[in-house]
Amino acid sequence: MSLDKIGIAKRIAQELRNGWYVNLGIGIPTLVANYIPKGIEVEFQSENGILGMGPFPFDGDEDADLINAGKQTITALKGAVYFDSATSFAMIRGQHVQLTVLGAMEVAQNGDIANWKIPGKMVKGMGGAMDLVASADNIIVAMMHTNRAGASKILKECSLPLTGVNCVRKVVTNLAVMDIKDGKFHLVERAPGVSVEEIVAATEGELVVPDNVPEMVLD
Amino acid sequence: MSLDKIGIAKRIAQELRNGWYVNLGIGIPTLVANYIPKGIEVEFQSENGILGMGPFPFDGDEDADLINAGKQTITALKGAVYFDSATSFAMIRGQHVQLTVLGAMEVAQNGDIANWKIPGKMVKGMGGAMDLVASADNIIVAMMHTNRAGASKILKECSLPLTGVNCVRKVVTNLAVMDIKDGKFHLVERAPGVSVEEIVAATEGELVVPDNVPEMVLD
Amino acid sequence: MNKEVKNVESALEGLQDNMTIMLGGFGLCGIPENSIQQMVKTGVKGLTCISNNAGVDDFGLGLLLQEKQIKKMISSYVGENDEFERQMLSGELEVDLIPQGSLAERCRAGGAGIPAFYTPAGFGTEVAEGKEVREFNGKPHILESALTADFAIVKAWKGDTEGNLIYKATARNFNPMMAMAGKITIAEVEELVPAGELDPNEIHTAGIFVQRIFQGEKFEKRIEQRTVRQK
Amino acid sequence: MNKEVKNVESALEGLQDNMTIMLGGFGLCGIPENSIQQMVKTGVKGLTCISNNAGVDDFGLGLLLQEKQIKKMISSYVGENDEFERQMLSGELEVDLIPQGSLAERCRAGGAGIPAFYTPAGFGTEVAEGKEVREFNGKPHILESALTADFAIVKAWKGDTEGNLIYKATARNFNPMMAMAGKITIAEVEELVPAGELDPNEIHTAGIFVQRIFQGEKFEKRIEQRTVRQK
Repeated sequence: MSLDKIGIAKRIAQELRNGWYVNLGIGIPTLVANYIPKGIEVEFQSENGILGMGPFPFDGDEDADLINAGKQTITALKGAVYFDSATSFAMIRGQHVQLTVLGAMEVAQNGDIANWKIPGKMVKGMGGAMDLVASADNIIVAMMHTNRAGASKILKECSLPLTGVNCVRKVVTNLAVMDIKDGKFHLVERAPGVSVEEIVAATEGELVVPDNVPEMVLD
Repeated sequence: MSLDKIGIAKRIAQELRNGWYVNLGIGIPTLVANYIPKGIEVEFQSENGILGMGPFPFDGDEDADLINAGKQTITALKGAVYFDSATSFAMIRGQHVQLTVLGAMEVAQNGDIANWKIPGKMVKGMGGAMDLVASADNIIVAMMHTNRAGASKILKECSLPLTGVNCVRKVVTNLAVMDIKDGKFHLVERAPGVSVEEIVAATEGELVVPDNVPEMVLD
Repeated sequence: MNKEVKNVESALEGLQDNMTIMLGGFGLCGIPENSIQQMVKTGVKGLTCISNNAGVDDFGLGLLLQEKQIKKMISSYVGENDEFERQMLSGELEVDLIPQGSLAERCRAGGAGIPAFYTPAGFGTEVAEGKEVREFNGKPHILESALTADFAIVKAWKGDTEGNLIYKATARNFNPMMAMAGKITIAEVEELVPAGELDPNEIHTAGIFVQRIFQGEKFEKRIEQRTVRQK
Repeated sequence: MNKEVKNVESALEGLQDNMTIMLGGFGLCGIPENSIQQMVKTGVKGLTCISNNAGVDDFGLGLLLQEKQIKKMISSYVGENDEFERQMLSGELEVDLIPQGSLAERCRAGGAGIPAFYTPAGFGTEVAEGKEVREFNGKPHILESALTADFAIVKAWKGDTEGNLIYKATARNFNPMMAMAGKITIAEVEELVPAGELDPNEIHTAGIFVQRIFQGEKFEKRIEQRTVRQK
């Protein structure tokens, strides 16, 4: 059975390492913060200007001056710090953030990613995504393996306008965990109950399948 | 009679205009702060990180953490602000400072200035001077007209390594006030009791002398 | 140096058609509400607005979009505004979309006298079209240029009569860089205090960058995504 | 994330010959005294030091110069140090003199992932030799590159265990940019407090830039030019 959004978030949370500063994009990536493994301490950076982002405020405690990059009201943890947007992207561009997790419309086998524009249809802007993908050493994409019509979003080449080139290292979808290296996707894990054949069928890009593809272990 | 250092500082102080932010270099320029004309409000920037610099502290009130660019202990006026060196030079390079006053070893008729190095002999470094002269629209140089041997420091071309090119607009010396434009010095005022002939004799660069050269009025 | 002006009308004196205006804020957080409402009132037209976002349909820059006072937007993300998307897709509105970090850095550069700098952001994308590409340490970068504005309008939490500003929490965002990059910078603050009341060590924007300051009459501080948990 | 180390010895662990070290401070104001003294103790040699100044003969970086531990200095002004001038003029010491604003900006660029930027400072002087020149808005600029360091050692007034820093008055100077530009950044502070005790709105350097923090044992805070007026 393929993963839901929470499953994807849980699997990505397993990639967190102690002491990392992490930037989580809008959507599925935001959910990762809810599933930090026991014993792992990380700190979340939100590019609008906070490090040490905490959970949503209790009802009635919302502060219009304290939001995350998704414009949601948030709280600040002990030891948090606020800063301006130039400093925020200095952290990102200067590779002081160890992990970036973001969503995508398409990912290609060379690590290209497209997630900001559908020409003539949806043009919301790239926000901080282009800075994040061009800068981070460690980028994990959280996405659905296929679109609603069933077409693969794990491609040989992106068809949509790119957000960044040769940058994605790992993709976690509702079906699989894949690494990207040497211009190919490499299947690492299957979602519980999902067969290698299903993953291969849903993947347009070149996919290297090892002899043994373990199932993800969640919870 | 030629001016002393205080005289030069007093004359330069007459150039201050209301509302200006001003950066004063080490030496004679520092003295300018003592002779601000009545009714004129200016604010002093020191490039090590303070705006709203006040007078020296009272004996016993010195604070090692509060100094000016000459490493002297200072005080902060009401409304002062501290900032880092990058922000300080953002103010300077971004032309938010309206006037820079600094000393020089040599000035040339095209506005070149040399004030940081005597090859093989004195190499103290340029400090902030190169940023200041390259950025400011309005630069006044405070200096002696000649060196101790009597040789002119107001030159056709600088002989020492340059601090900046085509940047000085006005020079105030112990003998004269001169503007620099069209690649020439233009005599504007004489020090009290100093003749035009004395100034011409002490000036190596091309000097335009108008029919009437008024004496400076100090105090 | 006293920068205080008595109200928003005086603060925006000299605002003219076809000017370039920077406006601080991220989403609706830290936007100069009073000045935007005044801009609507004046009916000024043909503006080029540099702002990370474009407000929502009925608040922030959305108000200027409704009245078609904006000719061109320079932003990084405009997804919360239907009227914006309509005007853009129909070609009524020129739009220059810029990576958020490049936008922030370009404003800072404009204020800091840095005419251009290299960044990796956008390399290989349509953002890089027509821009110089150069490799540093084996990694391709593109050359981005400084941004400045006729007016930069920022919003702070506290300010003093010298123009020194302190922002609150994430309402800081783009305000400090834009304050640096305006030919005339206007600050609207929630609380205006006499010079000397702010700790010089705690000031975020130095008064040298600010030409006019006033206390805003009313701040709605609308929340875009109210998200809470239960006690 | 706890960045606290117990003392200056632990803070400087991994310091090796021939490393590049950034040190905050302007003159003797805001310098990491404890770390400098420890560097002398370790006897580490062949250092490239990036610091606006070079201390005085018997304090600050002057201590490392006396012991000939420094191979190369990258500074803007070194006029208060006779031993420095002697080593430089005799050729024992390599020296790279950089305009102060360019030095500050190059450190910031190093920390901010900006590999290079254009500045007018130094055009037409020996600083510009070998550097690309380009005109922007009719004015010539030179291309300057980012600076980084193996260790950046900074001094702050207060810090918390997360590495967040607050500087005092003009002791801030180069410390914030250098803190950004170190592969490993070490902060020595006058007062180290638990996370949560510093107001997140008043922090000058975010803990993300700092890898190790400790409370200095003793701060002499020597004054270079004691200037006073009489009451």
